[in-house]
Amino acid sequence: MQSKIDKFTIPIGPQHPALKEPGHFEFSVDGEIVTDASVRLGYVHRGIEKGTEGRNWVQSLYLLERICGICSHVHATAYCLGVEKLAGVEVPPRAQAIRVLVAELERVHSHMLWLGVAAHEAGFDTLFMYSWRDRETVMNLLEGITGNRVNYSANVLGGVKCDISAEQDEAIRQGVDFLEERTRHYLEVVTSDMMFLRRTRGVATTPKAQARELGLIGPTGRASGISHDVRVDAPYAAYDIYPVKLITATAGDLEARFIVRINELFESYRVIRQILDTLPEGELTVRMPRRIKEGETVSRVEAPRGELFYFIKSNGTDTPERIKVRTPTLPNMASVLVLAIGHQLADIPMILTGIDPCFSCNDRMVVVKDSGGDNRAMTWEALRQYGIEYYR
Amino acid sequence: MGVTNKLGEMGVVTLRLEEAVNWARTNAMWPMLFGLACCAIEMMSTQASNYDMSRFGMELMRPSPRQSDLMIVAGRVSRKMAPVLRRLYDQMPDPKWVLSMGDCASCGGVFNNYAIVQGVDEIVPVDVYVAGCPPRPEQLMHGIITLHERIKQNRLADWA
Amino acid sequence: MNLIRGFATTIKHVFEEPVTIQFPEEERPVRERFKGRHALKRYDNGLEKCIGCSLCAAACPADAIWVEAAENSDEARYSPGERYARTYEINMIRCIFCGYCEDACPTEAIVLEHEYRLSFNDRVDAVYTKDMLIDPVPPGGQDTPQVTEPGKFTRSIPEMKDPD
Amino acid sequence: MNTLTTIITLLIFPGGLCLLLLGLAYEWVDRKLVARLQNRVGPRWFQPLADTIKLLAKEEVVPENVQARLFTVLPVIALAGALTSALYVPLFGLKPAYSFEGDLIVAIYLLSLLTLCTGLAGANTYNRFSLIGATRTLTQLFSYEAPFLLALFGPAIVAGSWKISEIAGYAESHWLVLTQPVGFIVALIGLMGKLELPPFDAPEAETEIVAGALTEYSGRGLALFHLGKGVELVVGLTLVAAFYLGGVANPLAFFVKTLVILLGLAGLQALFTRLRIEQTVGLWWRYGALLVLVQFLALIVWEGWVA
Repeated sequence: MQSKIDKFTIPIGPQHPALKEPGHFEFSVDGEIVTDASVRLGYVHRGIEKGTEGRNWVQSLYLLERICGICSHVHATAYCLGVEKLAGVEVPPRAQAIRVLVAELERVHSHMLWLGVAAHEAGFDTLFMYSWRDRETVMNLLEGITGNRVNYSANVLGGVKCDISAEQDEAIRQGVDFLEERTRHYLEVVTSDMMFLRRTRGVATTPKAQARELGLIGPTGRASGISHDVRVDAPYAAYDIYPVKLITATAGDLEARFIVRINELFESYRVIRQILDTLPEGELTVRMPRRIKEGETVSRVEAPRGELFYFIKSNGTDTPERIKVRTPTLPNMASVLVLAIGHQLADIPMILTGIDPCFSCNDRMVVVKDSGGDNRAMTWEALRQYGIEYYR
Repeated sequence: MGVTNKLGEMGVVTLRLEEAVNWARTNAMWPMLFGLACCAIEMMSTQASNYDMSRFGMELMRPSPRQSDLMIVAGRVSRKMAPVLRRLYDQMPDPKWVLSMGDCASCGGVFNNYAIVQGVDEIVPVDVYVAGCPPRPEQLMHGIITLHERIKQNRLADWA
Repeated sequence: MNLIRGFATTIKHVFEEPVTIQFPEEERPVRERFKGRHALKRYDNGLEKCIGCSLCAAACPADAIWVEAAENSDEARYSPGERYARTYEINMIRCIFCGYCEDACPTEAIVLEHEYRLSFNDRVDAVYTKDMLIDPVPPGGQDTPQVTEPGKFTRSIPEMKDPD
Repeated sequence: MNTLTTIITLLIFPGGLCLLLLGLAYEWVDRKLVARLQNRVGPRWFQPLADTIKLLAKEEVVPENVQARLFTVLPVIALAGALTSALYVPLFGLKPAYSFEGDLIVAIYLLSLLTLCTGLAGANTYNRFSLIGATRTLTQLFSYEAPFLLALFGPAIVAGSWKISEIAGYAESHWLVLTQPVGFIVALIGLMGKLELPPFDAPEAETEIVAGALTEYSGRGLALFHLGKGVELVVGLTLVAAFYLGGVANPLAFFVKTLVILLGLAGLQALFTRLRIEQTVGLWWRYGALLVLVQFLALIVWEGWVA
């Protein structure tokens, strides 16, 4: 009965409580220490980039919004900025300001969500319940402004669809005050709670050199000292009018990542209040041509998880030629495999959520390896055939 | 049905085995953690304090398929995920139900292309479809309540 | 030390009223701009606003709307103008509630209401037909089809605010 | 005549049925308190009862290449161990059903029999997660067993006997929690270790190893383990209440004292993060055992010298 298990491998498989979305990790373990790790993704690949080629510019906006369940507004903003740059259209300042406002509210909602999920991975369910209860206030604000809790389509090509009325302005200020006071409490819990520090201090420490070599970006990278933030380096939308302070830490371990993300929350509150005080008057949208001129462009946006990168190519017709999305979780994902080695099995979920993975974000089309091992790009028919055979 | 007619509804005294087991099944249904995408986020917020699912007996989000009896397919099922979903469904012990949450799980929703399974009912028999992209926590709970209503009418005959 | 402080905060929560919204009994009202189930609107005199132009079906990202138009005649008039929607079906499971149809509709016939109780036991009964979507007849109007004098309703969007 | 009364005490009143229901009730109180601490409405009053009935009505799946007989027998032994240990403990404030010299050690051993069965069940099933869960359960068993036992020996020394009823009788007159506060704290935390409540629930860590040693169990097996844990909760609480909080003379005192301790447990449960397995063992051996030994030494010196 006892088959030969030489290397005891633990599959953190597609369905596992530690991962909110499917991704397949295999850690080979002796006793409790991880010796090596491998990952296989692609479980939530939806062929969105292929889908956008078949739809016109307006319809592919809603498709790109549904790439990620948490940061949908950021994808829409990156896409709209790119297309507006291609079409050479100047978006009214009020629309840019509202875009930045909804982007910051979404960053608050995404960081709160991550705080809860990371605490749940460490077994600290009370913090999960508290942070998700406070996250409901942000969700209500977003629902008030845009009408939908998660995939809020606030952006339209050439501007914004929803306006900020007076009582929404008041509701946002009230919500932000309440959240700021709660976030101060969380910062104090995360930095002083003895039991929690035992699970986060000194776990998965990545010095700056290793972080740069692994290509960590976003809050994960900034926790190791890499000072790189698209909102500061290349301000887009209205970030040049409302500058953002760069927040970095040097320790590079999980606790530093907690601290960086919570400080970013404070930064977001400041920017939201600043926008509400100086919301410019004016139009919400501007007329967009149906056909976008020939050309290709790149638009970079700071998603809650890191730098989001859109490459848009148009061939003059009303459907995009090619849209390539590079989401922030992809570069961070490689670091999980390197960092997990040498740690306890119990720390793996913590390391995994340390990079704030969004699997549905990074399941882009990867080059398909056939059994021969040499990777070649497959044609459309070959891909369908491969799919059908795979499941026969 | 003689007893209840004669004595009338006397609560526990005239409780039939069927009603007892149906009551137990609806009030202690353990969902299996099967989040795929944005709907998983809404499923988790149904679990959190604001829309507490533990009132319906779903506090223990059972990760292992062995111990769960309701599979909430929350999110889009890609072709690569289909065999995994089917194997998980087969591992669940017998009285099991499937609630397909959100458009992408119910009918492929927005993604009508090669990568997404057009509707989970191609792979597993689905009991309740909840519309919405993603459905609000209240919508999910409304779906769960409709599922509970359906189970309450289960006859003893169809178990035996 | 901070253990006591941690204990204090948690104990404080015991006496706070739990923040859960007990869904079946009490319900939090939805925000004003929430996009829920659709509804086909009517004018005050009972005529339907929808003129069967199927612009919404074209704009719908998920192709969830199916419209079949038919001719209006003065003996059996459903909507001002010469066309009306004989069948108007929305597949609620396919629809993603994004509100594009509401923006695309020239006569503001289709509007997203606040109703969100949408769960079905079967995929077939998720398709809402026209009579499930249409608003009830407003007071003072009659039900369609109505008998009207010829030449009164020639434009699909009537000039006057509420034609009597 | 007394065979009838023994049957009743064994099966109905302080023994079987009432104890199971009390176990479920206490488990519900615990979950409700933790939920209320997390600011949410907890499960309804009949939740553990509904869980058990549903599990009993569920299909029992026995995975292949597993000793089927061992697989089905283990939960029964676990529940039997917990129930027999309840015989020696003054439940509901009454005199224990049966007591002999040295039954304290037997009661504690029978309680740890339950954890042994869980570990064995985990090792028996072929699933990777349950193997890891089993090793963790057993390592944790060795870590909290000794300090918990020593913490309960404190009152035994002062009372000068090994019989639970005598120790409870002695504890009624003077509150041992004042004279031995350290022993009380270690016993409380030992109880949390034994019941695998959150700071020490590494063996059943939901997010790392799917469901610990019981991953493969469903239906009847899981229901029996569930009931076993409920009974273990009640027995553990009565032991700590009887020894440290001035005995459980009458039913009212029994309920009040055990519920007070349960409130303390729920508070601690909601407050802490789950510790890694080697941290729990380190914590136990470095602080738990040391504290209890120091208190033990103080007792012996005080007992030998003063009394």
